[in-house]
Amino acid sequence: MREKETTIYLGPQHPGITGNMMVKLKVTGDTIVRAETHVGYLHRAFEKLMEARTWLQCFPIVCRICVPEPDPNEENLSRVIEEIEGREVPERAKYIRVLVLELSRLATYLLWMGGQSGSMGLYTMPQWTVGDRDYILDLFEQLTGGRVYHMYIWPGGVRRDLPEGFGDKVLKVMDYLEKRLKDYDDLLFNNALFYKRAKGVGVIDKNKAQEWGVVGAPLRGCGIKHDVRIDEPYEVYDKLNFIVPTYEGGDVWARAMVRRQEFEQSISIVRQVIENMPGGDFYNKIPNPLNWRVPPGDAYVKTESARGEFGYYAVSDGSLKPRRVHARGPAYVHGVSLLERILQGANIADVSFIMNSLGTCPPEIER
Amino acid sequence: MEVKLQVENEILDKIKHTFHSAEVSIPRKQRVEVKLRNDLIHPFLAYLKDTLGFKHLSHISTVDWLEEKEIELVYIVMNYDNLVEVIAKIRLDREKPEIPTLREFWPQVETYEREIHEMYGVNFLGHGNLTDFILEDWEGIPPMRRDFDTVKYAKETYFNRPGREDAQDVRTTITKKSGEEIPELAKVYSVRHLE
Amino acid sequence: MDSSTWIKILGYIITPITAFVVGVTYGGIVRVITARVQNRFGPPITQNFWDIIKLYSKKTAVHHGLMQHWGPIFAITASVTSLFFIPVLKDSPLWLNNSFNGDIIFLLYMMVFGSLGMALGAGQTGNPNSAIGVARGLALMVGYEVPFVLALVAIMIQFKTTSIAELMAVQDGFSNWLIFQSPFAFIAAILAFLGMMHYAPFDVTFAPAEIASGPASEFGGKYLALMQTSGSIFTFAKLVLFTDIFLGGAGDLVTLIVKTFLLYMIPVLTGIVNPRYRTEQAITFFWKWPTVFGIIAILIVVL
Amino acid sequence: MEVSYDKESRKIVQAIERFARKHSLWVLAYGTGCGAIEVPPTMTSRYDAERFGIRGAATPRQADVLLITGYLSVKTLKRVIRTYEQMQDPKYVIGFGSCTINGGMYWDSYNTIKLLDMYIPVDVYINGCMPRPEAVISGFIELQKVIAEGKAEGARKYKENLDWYRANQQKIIHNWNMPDYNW
Repeated sequence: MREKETTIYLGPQHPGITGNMMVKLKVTGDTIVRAETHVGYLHRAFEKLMEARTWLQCFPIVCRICVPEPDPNEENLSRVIEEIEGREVPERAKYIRVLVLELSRLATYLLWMGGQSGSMGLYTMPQWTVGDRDYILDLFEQLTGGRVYHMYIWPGGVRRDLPEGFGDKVLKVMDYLEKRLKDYDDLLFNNALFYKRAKGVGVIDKNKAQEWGVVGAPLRGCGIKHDVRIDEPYEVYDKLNFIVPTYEGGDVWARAMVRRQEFEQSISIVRQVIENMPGGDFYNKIPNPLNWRVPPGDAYVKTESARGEFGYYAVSDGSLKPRRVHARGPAYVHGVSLLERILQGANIADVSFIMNSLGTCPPEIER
Repeated sequence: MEVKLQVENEILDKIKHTFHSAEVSIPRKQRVEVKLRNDLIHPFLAYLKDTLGFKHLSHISTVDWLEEKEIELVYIVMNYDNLVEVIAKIRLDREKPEIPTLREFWPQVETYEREIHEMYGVNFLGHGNLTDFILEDWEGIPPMRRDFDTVKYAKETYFNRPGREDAQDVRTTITKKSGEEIPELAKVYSVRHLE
Repeated sequence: MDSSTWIKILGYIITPITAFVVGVTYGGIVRVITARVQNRFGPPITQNFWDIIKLYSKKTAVHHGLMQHWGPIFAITASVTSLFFIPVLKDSPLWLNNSFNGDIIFLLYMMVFGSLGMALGAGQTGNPNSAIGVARGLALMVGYEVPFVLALVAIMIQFKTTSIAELMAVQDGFSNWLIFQSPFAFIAAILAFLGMMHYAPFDVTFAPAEIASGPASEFGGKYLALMQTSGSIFTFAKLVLFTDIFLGGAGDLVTLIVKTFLLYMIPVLTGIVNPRYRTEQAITFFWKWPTVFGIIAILIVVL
Repeated sequence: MEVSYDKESRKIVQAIERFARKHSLWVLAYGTGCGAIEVPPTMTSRYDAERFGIRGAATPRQADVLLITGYLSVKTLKRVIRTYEQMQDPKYVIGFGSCTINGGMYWDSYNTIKLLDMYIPVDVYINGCMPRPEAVISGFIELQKVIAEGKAEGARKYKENLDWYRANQQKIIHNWNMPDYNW
């Protein structure tokens, strides 16, 4: 049979697409010949808006850059301001920041587990994990007042101290999640069908991974051990014990297993943080936010978000407002150029599967 | 302190030795900042990538220096072996910003350059695919340039819901609480937008 | 006309209606069971009725050509006709019993007919998702028809009959059910049944994350309502067929409902905890163990 | 389809129709903005919107409700209009989040629309940035009330004032290459 090349538009309205973007596929039969990503459906011009707002007014904006996990953005902007300004952060604030970052990582992984299994038709898993994610969101709500957007990490520390008895609540949730992880294992990670679907799909070439700009779990899924938390320890990550898991293969399966191991590590980090939480100040006072001039200078900081290296480049010209704040999300590379590359030769059935495993997050691509 | 920055100093020496005109500094641990002549960026990044092992392109950013009539391109590359990041900066003429593409070094540069072309109007020679990336059917000056007034554009283009009569400026409240005057710039901002 | 004819005509009316009601209610119960497994409360059992009524009450229904009209109509014709030839209850004057020699073979064709009609209808919509969905559905059908036919052939050889009524007559008494008399044929057939019901892991045809909703992508409003009606009737028809062939049929409605419901739970519960196969993996699955079991069943009978 | 019932039976039919429409709201799976992050919690085990008959629909042809989850960029607006026009009547639109009401925190952005109801008719607004799942569900219940009263007439409004809506839409979508709204 002579196979004809047809064009398929996946998205922007498509249940399999993570968020609002489009993948244009040229296919013969079931095999993808060429993939082209189209983004920009979520462009809100954040970087432009930030240039018109004072430094502190930027915080409600940055947390909306990546909707599933806003905290690395706040962390990045705080750190970039602190680095330009040379501001110190109290020890307790650093611990609280790590707590918030790790909780947000757990929440994101739970959402990812749901997305990954939903994209291959296992609809029980998202029901479980997204429901369990709400326990973490409840913690956030008590801590910061917001479910999704927190605006909690500020330059100089965090906005509020931990409420009374918060540590015990966190530990309770961690115990629960650890218990649930066994169920997740049974349903997803030890499922023979998941292995069959995921093994050998969406392979990233190990030798090319670094050059292609792969970061985070996909990079560790190629067997390359890199994690910003270890490469360039920020906050108090150098004082905590955790391992960075790696898997060989570079396929969806390896990425999933890396994330699953990191889930356990994050739980352990949260426990260590609660255990070692020092007393003292949680906040270094900043000047009147309306009249706060950050000295001229520029800095690039990065954070390990749940999907990989999240970098911020900020320039201050000494005025009340930032000259430029540029966010570099992992999805910018993963969701566009890398996705186009590894979709070549894949099956149509795996597009959404691969997109999920790369952690594609459109709002972060176009900001 | 000096001992700690050994790797950074080595890189600094190598760069200085190869590119005499480059201004190199070490802002902090794991960072090396390089200011370059425009035409040197291509060989410089080639040198970093092929000789010094800076394989990972973290970021390409752009800053519009309206007052100085220049557009600054910032390349951030990282070496996974010694974990140092080099921040390379070049400045282009704002009227006619042009620079050869870097597509052959890193494939993902394509999207960065497409975005910068779209948002700042920087022309990347030899790129070949400088089509719409984020915006669609955009007319007029590139939106991220500082002389583009987004408020004016938004007011002219979109419908706005009329505000409430009793709307109060939140700045007045904050100022009252902290006991300070509203700075001039913030005042301008508030007056212009609240009318 | 004598009273038996009237009863028969009444049967022709009541059977599809019962099938529809039972099929839709099963759908509602399945949604509740799924919800409970998934840690939530779930919709009311009547939910599927409201869905279908709402779809029928849609004011507009866009179509892209004549075949799109015919697709759902083919489907519903095929399901109702299949139902007419499956004895719903044993020896009942009211419930249809149109069994004749060779009706198993007739049903094998009839059950495919609806899908083909759907395929034609979906093909005309011009939606690439529909086209892929149809291709997948037909490929999957090729997959599960093989063990299914093998199982039926084994049974037909074993009991030297091609009539469902005669098969039902063979299985009086619990121990005489075909599930015990020819277990290999049953295994092959039940695995094929998993594919037939389009629950995970064999739901490639309607996979939302991959191809929107497959063949039905362009069907909205009344077309979708017709398809759902047809689907409910067809589900019931298939369940009754399997009950008749393997579980000894049913003498009264309660037994029938218990048996069909238990049978229905097999694909449903499998579906809740499994992701879906890719198309080629699904076909490979069917051509491996189910086919082997089917062949074993035939060999046992022949040798 | 207009069938000439007598008054009483038409009333009964209408009541059944409204009841069914009210209790079966299929939401189009289209995450148009950042509000899409609160849709999974709404739909899944904790808040379980399926209790009210709310579930997802994969394609616009099958959907009843278009949930505009937050701001719309100009590029998305074009797709949303197309999607809305593909949906089958009766159809409803829920504006989700402050940014659909007055632009919210994107009031000065050059790429997002500020007033959703100038471009497509909106039946119910849910405010907040972002609205919690409880708010989303309460918005849906509000929509159910509107449907039960027979006041959810957005689609008819759109048909009658098509020229006005078109003019607004074409004001910001420069390259208008979409098929006509003819159903």
